[in-house]
Amino acid sequence: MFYDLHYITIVFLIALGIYAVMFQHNLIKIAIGIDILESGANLLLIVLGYRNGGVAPIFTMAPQGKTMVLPTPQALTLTAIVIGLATTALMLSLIVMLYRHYGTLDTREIRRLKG
Amino acid sequence: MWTYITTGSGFWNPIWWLVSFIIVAVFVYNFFGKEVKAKYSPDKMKPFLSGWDEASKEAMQVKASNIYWGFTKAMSGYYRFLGVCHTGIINDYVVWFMAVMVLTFVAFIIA
Amino acid sequence: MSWTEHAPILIIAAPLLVSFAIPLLERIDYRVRNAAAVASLVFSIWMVLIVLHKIWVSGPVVYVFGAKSAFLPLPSGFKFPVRIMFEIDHMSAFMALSGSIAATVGVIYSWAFIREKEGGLGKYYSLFLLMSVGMLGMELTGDAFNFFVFLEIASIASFGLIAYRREDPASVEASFKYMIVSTIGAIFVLVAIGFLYGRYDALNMAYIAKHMKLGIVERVAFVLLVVSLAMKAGAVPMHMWVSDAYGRAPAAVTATLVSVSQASLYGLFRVMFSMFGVTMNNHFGGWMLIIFGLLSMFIGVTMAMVQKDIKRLMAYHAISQTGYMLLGVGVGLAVLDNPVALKSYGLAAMTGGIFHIMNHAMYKGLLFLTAGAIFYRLRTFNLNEMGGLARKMKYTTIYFIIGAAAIAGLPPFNGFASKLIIYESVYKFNPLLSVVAMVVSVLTLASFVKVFHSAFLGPEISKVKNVREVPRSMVIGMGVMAVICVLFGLFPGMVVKYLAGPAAASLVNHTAYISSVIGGGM
Amino acid sequence: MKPMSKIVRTVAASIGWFVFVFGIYVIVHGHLTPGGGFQGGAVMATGVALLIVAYGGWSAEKCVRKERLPVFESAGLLTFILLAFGGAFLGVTFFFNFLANKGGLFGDTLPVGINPGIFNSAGVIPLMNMGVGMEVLAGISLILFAMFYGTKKVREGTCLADNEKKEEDA
Repeated sequence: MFYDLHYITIVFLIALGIYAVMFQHNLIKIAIGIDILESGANLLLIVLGYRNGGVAPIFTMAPQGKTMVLPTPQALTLTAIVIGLATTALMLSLIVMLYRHYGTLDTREIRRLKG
Repeated sequence: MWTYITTGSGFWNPIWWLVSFIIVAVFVYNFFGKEVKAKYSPDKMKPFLSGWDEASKEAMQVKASNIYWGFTKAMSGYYRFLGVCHTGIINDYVVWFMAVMVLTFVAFIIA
Repeated sequence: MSWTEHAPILIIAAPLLVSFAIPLLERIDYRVRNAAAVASLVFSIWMVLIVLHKIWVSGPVVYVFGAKSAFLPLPSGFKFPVRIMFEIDHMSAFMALSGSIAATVGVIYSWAFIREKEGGLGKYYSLFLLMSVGMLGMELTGDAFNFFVFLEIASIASFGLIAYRREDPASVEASFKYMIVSTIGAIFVLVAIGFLYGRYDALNMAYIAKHMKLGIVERVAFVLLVVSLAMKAGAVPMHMWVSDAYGRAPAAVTATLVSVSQASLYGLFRVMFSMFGVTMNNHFGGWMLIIFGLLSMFIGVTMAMVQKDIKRLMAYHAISQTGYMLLGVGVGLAVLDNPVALKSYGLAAMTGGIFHIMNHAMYKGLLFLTAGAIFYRLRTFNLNEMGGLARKMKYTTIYFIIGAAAIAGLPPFNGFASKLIIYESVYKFNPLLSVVAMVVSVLTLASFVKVFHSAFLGPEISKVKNVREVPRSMVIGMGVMAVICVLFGLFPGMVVKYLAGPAAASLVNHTAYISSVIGGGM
Repeated sequence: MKPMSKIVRTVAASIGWFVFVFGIYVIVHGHLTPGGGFQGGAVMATGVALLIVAYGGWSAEKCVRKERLPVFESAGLLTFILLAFGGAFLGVTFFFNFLANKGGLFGDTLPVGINPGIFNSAGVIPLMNMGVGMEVLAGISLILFAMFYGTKKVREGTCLADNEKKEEDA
């Protein structure tokens, strides 16, 4: 019954993130939305590598003949998390600067560039 | 061979073009390029602006916003539509992106 | 093994090393820092040329990271490639050449353009080199996840660079908008790569391409990849970030940013031709590119007509020119399964589109640099406040004329050669498309006549009285691009024969791309 | 940013060192246990965050030599890339693990199967982890300080939009 639960969670997370970026007008909420979106993508990668009953892919803890969880998606997820950290830090810094320049966090007022 | 390209239904060679351009330019300059001497004194060449004096050269220059005024006016409906699309709000950028993605996906499933 | 055999990796490793060393080099002297940055990118160009020669001699080059042998993608006993590798065919090398030239010119131009008193120059050069590394890496890699990583490196570095003038609210705003859209696109790319990984248990693009069977998962991955990369390349209607980001970044950055977007365009073509190729519905893919191309061409140029900010106007033209590339290559893709049509006009259309990529990087870079030169002296982008600059800045004026003539497709400059190929080959596919392309070209000319008239002609306005020519490094930077524009215009046959033509052929040749990694063909 | 209450400061002072030590542990055992350069560096940077939050940014600034952080960052990254270059210099390939299974520095071979692990193994990977750890510590600390200065400017009311409005009014 719960076999597909993780995929449903992923879809939910990604949809939630996209909803926040599409319809929320607060910059901080947009940043949160993007972080949720990233979590969804990371969860997808982790889930793809999971094998039922597998052990953690550590070289010195590998018992002979048992299944291991795939290590590659975990490496990918780590990379994606690092990139996500950089993006989030930069995004929050830009929000601070935008607030200093415009005095607001509302996207509908931060539109000096249009047309 | 370095300059010659075929284009699917023709060819293009810039050196030939350059040579013919120079020939034509020399021809045109020799036959039509003679300076026409002014028959009138410079006083009479001044623009007539309903009796007003000409403003300074700087003020007389047509500004960039006014160039192609007619074009913009004729297509004002189209430009109003584009103005509605280019709101400059970040949420709308994402909405466009997602809309194109959904449309493409639907089209790809049908096709 | 001689060191030139490491040329594929040295293309990105040299700028990466200098980029990391810049905080230390900066403590010696600012000249050392700038010279190192320029030298590393010139070295990159040289390495690209070496690789290009190698590809000419012996086909696609593979470079495997961390293995015992760099040129053995599939050691005995391995069923699929496990290591990250670079896979460089003509198309990759072509893009890398164009990108590294643009980046080098950008750094040379920055020497004088970014004034010392603006501060943070060490970070500026580090990020600039990182952006170049990301762009080159995207173009060289043969690994899907590595592609994503380089995409993010290039993107994050460019966010920082766009917001470099952080006292200007619009710069920060442009950077933020680009960041939101780009990050979402990158996440979708990651999700698509995850889908493909879950399906084929591999990240190598050639391996995925070999085993590609079109199911529902692949369809989703295809749409995610293609739409995200088209957005990063700036196709209408996802182009809004282009005009913001190009319009507000420092000019030297913008000139390179054009090439960075083209790296995404390369990714789009790579996904469509090499990864999916004929297994997908190539009529659909081709027409999708053509529709993106038509929309980009027309909406881009009509939006440019009404702009009064010089860099924003040029940014809309960048969108419009991207349309030509999409159109040319899209026609090639639409007839991919029809050998007769492909031979008669499809390949020519693709050659034109790919030739246009390099031309665009050169003349659009040149135009952005001239806009930067005007900004350097006048401190404004507003065309209404300019006039009579031709009296004061003669080099800039000449370079602008060359760039404008090239982008408008006036003979004998490079833009004309590639546009002519596109018109004449696309005409055989569908005459209407060709007519639209020509109308757009006319509008482009009209729009640049407007810029030329407003900025360079006319009486000397009071603001321009004390303006001088820009410093030497900026003149040199613009000169390099102008010379390339003229040379490519005068010798298009050489470029088509040695660079663009083989690049188009290598895109079409789906099996060669696979067999250079997997071996033995399909 | 004001310093927090005495309780928080005392706890931060006693826990902070454990955070740093744990970060170093995660970095140097990156090749044997889950963890590595980024994770350990992030843990150590959490210590810096703890200092900023508990003692306020100005006191924390005095504890950390901020002008040396970029050098640290650069040195870490250079370690990483030079080790990667090492493989190419020795005539193999870029990123080749030229120290593994050779004896000497980090050169022991790990047996297959469940074992406690040998610290002196895995070649260049521990060295790269240390480089990355250094870089991440310096980088995240710099980010934290930059954000601290940003919040300070916002709170002091130096909102540029207001200034521009004032200039327009005047």
